[in-house]
Amino acid sequence: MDRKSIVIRFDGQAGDGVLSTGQLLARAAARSGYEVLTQSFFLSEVRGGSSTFQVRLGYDPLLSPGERPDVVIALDEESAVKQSRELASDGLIMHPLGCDAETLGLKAGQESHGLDWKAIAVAAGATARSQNVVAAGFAAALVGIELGILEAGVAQRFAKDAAVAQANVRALNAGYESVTTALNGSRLSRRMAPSKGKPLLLLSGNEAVALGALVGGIRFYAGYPITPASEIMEILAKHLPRLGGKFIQAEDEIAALAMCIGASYGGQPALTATSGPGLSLMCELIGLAGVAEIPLVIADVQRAGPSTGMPTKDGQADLNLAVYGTHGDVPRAVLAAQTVADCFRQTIRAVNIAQKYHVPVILLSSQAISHSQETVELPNLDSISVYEEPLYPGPQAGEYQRYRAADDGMASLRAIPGTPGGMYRTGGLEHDVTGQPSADASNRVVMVERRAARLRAIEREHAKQETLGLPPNGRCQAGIIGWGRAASAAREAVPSLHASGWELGTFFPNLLWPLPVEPFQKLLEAGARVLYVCETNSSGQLAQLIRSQLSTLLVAHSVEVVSVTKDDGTPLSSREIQQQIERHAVNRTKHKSGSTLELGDIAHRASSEIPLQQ
Amino acid sequence: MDRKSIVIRFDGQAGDGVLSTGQLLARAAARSGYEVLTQSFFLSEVRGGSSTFQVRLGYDPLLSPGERPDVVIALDEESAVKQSRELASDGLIMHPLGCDAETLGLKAGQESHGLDWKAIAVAAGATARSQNVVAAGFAAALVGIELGILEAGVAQRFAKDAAVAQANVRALNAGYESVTTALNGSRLSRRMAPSKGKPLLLLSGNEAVALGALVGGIRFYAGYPITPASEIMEILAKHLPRLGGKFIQAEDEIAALAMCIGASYGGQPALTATSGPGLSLMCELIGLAGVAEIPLVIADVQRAGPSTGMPTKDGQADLNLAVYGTHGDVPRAVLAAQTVADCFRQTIRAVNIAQKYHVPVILLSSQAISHSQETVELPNLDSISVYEEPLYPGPQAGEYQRYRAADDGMASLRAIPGTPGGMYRTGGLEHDVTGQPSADASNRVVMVERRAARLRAIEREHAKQETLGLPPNGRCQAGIIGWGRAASAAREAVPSLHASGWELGTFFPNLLWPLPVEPFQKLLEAGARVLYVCETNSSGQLAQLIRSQLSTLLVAHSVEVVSVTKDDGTPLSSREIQQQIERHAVNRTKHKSGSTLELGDIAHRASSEIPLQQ
Amino acid sequence: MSKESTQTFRCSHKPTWCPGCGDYGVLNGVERAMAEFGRPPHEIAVVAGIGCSSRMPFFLSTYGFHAVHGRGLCVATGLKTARPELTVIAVGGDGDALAIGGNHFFHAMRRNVDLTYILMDNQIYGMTKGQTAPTSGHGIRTKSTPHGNPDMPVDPVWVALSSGATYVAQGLSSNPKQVAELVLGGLLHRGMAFINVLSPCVTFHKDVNKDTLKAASSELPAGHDVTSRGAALNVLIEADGSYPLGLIYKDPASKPFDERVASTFSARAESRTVIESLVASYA
Amino acid sequence: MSKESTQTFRCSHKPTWCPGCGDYGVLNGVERAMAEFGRPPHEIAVVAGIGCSSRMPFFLSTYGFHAVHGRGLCVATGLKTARPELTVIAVGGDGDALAIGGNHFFHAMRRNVDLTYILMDNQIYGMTKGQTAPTSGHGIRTKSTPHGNPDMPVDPVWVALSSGATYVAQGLSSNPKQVAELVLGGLLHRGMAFINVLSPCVTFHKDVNKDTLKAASSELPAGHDVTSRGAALNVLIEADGSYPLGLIYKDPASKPFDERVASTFSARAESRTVIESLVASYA
Ligand SMILES: Cc1ncc(C[n+]2csc(CCOP(=O)(O)OP(=O)(O)O)c2C)c(N)n1
Ligand SMILES: Cc1ncc(C[n+]2csc(CCOP(=O)(O)OP(=O)(O)O)c2C)c(N)n1
Ligand code: SF4
Ligand code: SF4
Ligand SMILES: [Mg+2]
Ligand SMILES: [Mg+2]
Repeated sequence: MDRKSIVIRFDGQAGDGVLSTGQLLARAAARSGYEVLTQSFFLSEVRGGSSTFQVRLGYDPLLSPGERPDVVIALDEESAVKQSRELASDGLIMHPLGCDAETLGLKAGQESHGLDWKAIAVAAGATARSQNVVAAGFAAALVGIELGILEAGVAQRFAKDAAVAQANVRALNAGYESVTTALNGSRLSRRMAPSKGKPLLLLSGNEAVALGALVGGIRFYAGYPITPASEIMEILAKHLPRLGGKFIQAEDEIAALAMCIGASYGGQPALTATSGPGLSLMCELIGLAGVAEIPLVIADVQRAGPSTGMPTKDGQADLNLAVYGTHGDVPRAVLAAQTVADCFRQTIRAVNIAQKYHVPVILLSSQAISHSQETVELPNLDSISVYEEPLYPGPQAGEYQRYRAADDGMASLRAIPGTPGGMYRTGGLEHDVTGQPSADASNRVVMVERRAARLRAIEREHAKQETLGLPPNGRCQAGIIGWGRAASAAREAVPSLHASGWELGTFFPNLLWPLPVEPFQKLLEAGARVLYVCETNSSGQLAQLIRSQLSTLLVAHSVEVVSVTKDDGTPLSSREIQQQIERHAVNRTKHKSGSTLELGDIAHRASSEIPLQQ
Repeated sequence: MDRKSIVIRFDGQAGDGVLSTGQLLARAAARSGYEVLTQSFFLSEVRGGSSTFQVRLGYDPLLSPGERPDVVIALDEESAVKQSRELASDGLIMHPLGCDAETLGLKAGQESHGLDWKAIAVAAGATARSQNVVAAGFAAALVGIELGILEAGVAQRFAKDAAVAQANVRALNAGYESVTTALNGSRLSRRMAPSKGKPLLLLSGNEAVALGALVGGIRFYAGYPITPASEIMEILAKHLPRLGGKFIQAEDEIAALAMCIGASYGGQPALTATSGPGLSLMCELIGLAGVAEIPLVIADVQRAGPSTGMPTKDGQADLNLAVYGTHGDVPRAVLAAQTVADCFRQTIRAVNIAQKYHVPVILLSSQAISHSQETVELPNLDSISVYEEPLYPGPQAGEYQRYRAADDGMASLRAIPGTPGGMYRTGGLEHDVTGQPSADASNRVVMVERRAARLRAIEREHAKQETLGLPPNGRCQAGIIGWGRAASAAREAVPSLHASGWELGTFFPNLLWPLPVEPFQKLLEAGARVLYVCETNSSGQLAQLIRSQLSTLLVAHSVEVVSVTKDDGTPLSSREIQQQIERHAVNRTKHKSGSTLELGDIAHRASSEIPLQQ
Repeated sequence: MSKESTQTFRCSHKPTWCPGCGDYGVLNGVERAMAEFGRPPHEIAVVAGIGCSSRMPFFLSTYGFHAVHGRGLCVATGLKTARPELTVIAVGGDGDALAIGGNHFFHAMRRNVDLTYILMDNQIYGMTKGQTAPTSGHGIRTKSTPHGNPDMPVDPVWVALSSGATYVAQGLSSNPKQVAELVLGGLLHRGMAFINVLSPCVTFHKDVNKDTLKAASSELPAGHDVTSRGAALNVLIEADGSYPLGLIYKDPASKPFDERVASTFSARAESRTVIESLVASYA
Repeated sequence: MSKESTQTFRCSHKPTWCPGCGDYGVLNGVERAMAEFGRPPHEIAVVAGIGCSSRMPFFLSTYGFHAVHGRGLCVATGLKTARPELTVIAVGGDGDALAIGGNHFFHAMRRNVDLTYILMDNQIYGMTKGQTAPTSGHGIRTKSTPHGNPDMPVDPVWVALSSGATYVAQGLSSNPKQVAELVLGGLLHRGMAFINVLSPCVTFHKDVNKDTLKAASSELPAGHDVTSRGAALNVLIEADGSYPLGLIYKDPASKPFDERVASTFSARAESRTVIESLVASYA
């Protein structure tokens, strides 16, 4: 069995419990030590309707939910018909009795079997509603997950009612056993070898952000619900009070961020979470936090915009807004998570940067990460470093100056309200070292430079935490760059690009602003003359940022920055990345051998490229 | 007399009527056919206090208010002392009796005389309050403006009360005559030769935007007051009703823009005006207008940000926000005015672009333009082209499709509510050709490309309206670029840069987004290897935009983009521009002859340059 | 009975609401009111914010605009002011109207633009799957208030009345006939007409449903004087938490926004002349 | 008489208001109230929005935060909620509170965080030089309503009361002593205390001044029951456009935001344990 991972998709009608089926399996797999990545598919328009949940499990960290399912478990005929079109070429589809390979239009190599999920549940002494537990048992047996682990999961889920729990455990067992009867030997080919890993946590991106916030020391949350970010708020609403923290559901996003600013001014690390529309509304206050030097974390769980866009679809097009969204020049940091584990780590990093440098930090996640679950190692809380902000301790010789000059662009000590001798006034007006308003030109120059230096200081500390990958010989012909979910897909694409002869340097930064310069410099020094920048948006936002920030380097090394993008509401996949890169390479060769390039055209296309066209 | 222009500064305490003095002189000069540029200086913090107004007049279009005053007319001693420090090296300062050259600390070559402004007014039968009219008369005589034209101005100003008007005309005459007694022959050296021009209009930038809006066809305004934009609203509040237009003072900027969207959806060309904080708040709705394809003009009269910043000071740091401010990728156009005349022309152009391409257009002005007055030729309304939007005429064969495919990125016909057969639903959700919501991936691809193509179509039409300047031989070594008020200063710097041996191409675009490519291409083809980009902000926003949009060109021609910037609340001046350019050139030569550049450093500095440092 | 058929106002797209959602009843009431009102669909525009309820424009055959969250009423204000000859209806949910859109609600009421505004009040955020809304009951547990809602519920009718609305009514989505009557009254009213419709979310807030709403509603006191703002306020005070149904207040002297300041510019002047003389004033 | 000297609360920066501005009186009243209240300046924070009135924090010796236009009350809400042991005062102008900040005003009142909010009501936008504000009189001509204000003025006291404020008072800036009393009452009140101070703009709205305000104000009816919301509403209805002065309403049973839901988490649990068990729940 050389299978490295398997993709199992559950499908049914709303109310069929497809989600819990998948979750039962996914959690059991995680507890068994498999790496797991789950994804649910939403239809944004119609309430109700069908519901799909996909579980991929394997031995090595998984970088995407996988494309075509190896196994489909359909709870009704409609779902079976729909999913049969998606099935892998050697896939197995399980459907309710009453439809066959023909109805499903299966091709040679694909396999299908019917099972009466409801009947099995009823026969086991549960109600027909437990058909989804039957399906979970079936799937577990199919891939080879231990029954006991699933039983524990079922017992936990129905912990409120012992009788129901027992009935469901029976349904589970019946499902588990039905594999033998339903399949004729073919089952073994779907079996995964036992995992050698330790039990893992199974978290969604939003759960990971919420946990990261708590671990990072966030003790204040104000927010306003929005898809796909709401769970962050919901989790913190539940748990902050247990930590002596505070939670407010605000009347809108502007109020939410203003409340966070108040709390943070008061010394409580504060976070809010939102999606694009909310971030757009927060622009004015981001500037306030920037000028007043208030630590702050905004988690932006991106969805396909612009405007309301496609709220349940994926996209990564808020980078421009995160970097540039407020009037005037203001320091801030922008981090992006690529995986669920990243959501946890980068949230903590965001809090640390905010508290250390007194800047607003925007953490970008996206729909595809927020609602998909991934296995994450149980974090060792002792090994996580959480920045402890030194504070103005109280009366000192000389007047307290909130904005006194500090070395190397570092922040100066904050006096937290309540501290004797530290009383100062501040806000959004340009101010002098004490915080008092000043419109004096020479003071202004000092303050502008103070803020610009902060950005440089963040870069200095954090650029080196971003790691560059180079082929063993240290040389490359091109670089592959990516951020957010697209970075995961790009990572996934690298082995097969290498296999087809590419010498690629890789750079998948979490820190996008200030953009880390040194890794790019090394990449170019290692020989990269093209940078392929992977992201799920239409204008190539990171590509443009790279062009704008690294112009001197690009000119010095004659580097072309090429956007690898898509913006159709689904995450850019590794296959698409590979295709685009290869197509570009072919065109490039053609151009090189033919007449000179129309440079105007290219320059122009840079700002308007469409998928597969550059 | 080879004087090409003269700078006269009036100074006094709040309530001294300094502003009206200056305005009387300025308007009379404009009526006499001089080119005039005025500027008032505010102190943002203290209400009351001193008040300064500067009038520059000359024969050729003036590009800046001038730096050191040739003449200061101080109504009180404090003002005299303050202004004496600013006086040109051969300047004249007029002060009230009681202080002398010594108190003022004048240097050789500078001249001062005392006059009792109040006594002259009273002697002429007016009250002491008319001292400012006396001062206006004095100044007019000094530069050689006809008394009659001033008399008409005074009569107009006091039209409500004939007796007061007469008394003031007498005060004016007395002031006019006092030149002979007060100065001893030196007066002639300040005299301007009579202007040969026709009478000109005298407008502030905000007045010009308001007039441009009305001429351009704007018939709906909703807005919220903010310095320095409020006058646009105040003028339109007054005049729109007379044109059958509508005006609403909204509860905030978000409401204002939403109301404009409603009016424009209803077929009325709509505009709102604001400053940075308001633009920040409008980001979400800009995206809505972009997706729903609603024509819209937002005039952003920039002030020194970020956040509340220095509200009465100048700055041009909202370009990033104007170009990138909303989540997701969305088409829009950004125009910037460089002069008052530009405010008029570019507002009309903004309306035309909005109505033709169905996009939001952001028109950038700034504090320094908004409140300074400049002479403008009386526009010939017949020669101004105002776009007449073709509309869906009513029932046609086939369903009406608001977003039907249109050639070359053009907009498709709008059905205005009230039109039979055109009923459609739209909004901020991704939609299909009819406007109905759609989260379908293939539909999405079409719509994303539709919006991107719109941007290309705007560039196609409008790039050619932006003119490049090249030395007579068509070759240059560097290009000087600028936008907004800084472009005027850059224009002013060009002759002396040429004189000191620079071969410069010049490009001062009004259209900043989509960034016009061809002129840049020509500039580089003409030999420019450095682009000096002049703007009043700290991060070099246009420079970064150029780097991001023209990367391929820059790489192909090995071009360095250098920021010429300042961000201290006052507009970048021609002298500062020249200094920075020359300093850069010196450093560059040094570097060239020495060891190789530290590229990382430079790349990094690009994102954090400070004045005079790159 | 209708002047136009209700079918005229139904568009080809089927509502995407959950089966059983209260908003179906509101849609039905709106269609009936439109039919009775008698204007053709192209002379009507329906503007909404964001939320389940705010999807309504997509299910009607009129012009429709689905703005962003909380701003529907502003878009409607701009549209109606710019195009007074149209009939403009605004719709939204309780979150849309009273959380993010609360300020616009307040100012729209007092501005008294001639709009009809229908709020579908389900006491929850339906679209985002069940968080506390401004109208949610005190103490209730929702996804965003797992320990209970600390806030007291807002009464939209009270807010409308006290912000200066000139037509204020309340109905139940389970009674589309009454909704239709109240909406029709709003369409006929000159000025801002506000109709709060209690319209349950059957998916994310099952505790507040057709039956509980019906049980908690009350009739207006006999002889209630709808033209008296004081009497209307009193109805609310007396209602003591129950939902009084029907037309609660109508200012017979309502002057819509446009007419509140006597304008000397009622006739549209020749633009060219006006602009020329304005330009000349800067000479 | 005072527990601390009013000097303690004066900072070294002289107010930048126009000579004669009503806000001086409010500042004076606030300083007196602080002195009487007796907490040292470092335990007090004053938070404002943007406007002339909102500059107040810069003239006091306490901690101060000058937020952005309309959002001061939200910043104050965050600060007080995060740091309940501080005394937090919010201040703002009529535009700040009721135009751009209207929604936050409404929600802050009903949320009942233990804040004291002082509105300096000059019926105009002072800072931006004289445009119509929500409290401006109907029909008046200002820079932004050259043909007359179409809107009816908002009564901040009414809005506060009807949004659920638990302490509502009104004073005149020309009577700093009364302002001090009302503010002190607010500081002592547990929950949101709202004090509207009529504080004229002598530069951009001369028609509304010390004298006209004084003339238009009224005393509370004898025996007014400040603990009755109904009586308070009645005072406003009876006031008929005049400004009743003094403490209009105080809910003796006011429960501030934090206490409105019985929390089982009153004692701060050991963070480490809580977080560990939460993390483990995802295993
Ligand atoms: C600026 C912004 N914030 C948040 C959201 C997310 N959102 C969509 S609808 C909604 C609230 C829905 O509640 P309600 O208005 O009561 O409508 P319902 O769905 O209950 O009919 C929210 C918070 C959004 N779309 N835009
Ligand atoms: C977002 C935003 N919009 C507008 C402004 C401009 N602005 C500053 S203060 C103000 C209103 C001032 O009125 P008010 O709140 O009544 O305070 P006052 O000056 O009268 O005391 C306005 C509109 C701003 N600073 N920010
Ligand atoms: S979620 Fe609730 S409000 Fe939304 S459509 Fe379903 S039932 Fe209606
Ligand atoms: S402008 Fe008016 S409100 Fe502002 S400081 Fe002057 S008097 Fe006071
Ligand atoms: Mg709702
Ligand atoms: Mg005010």
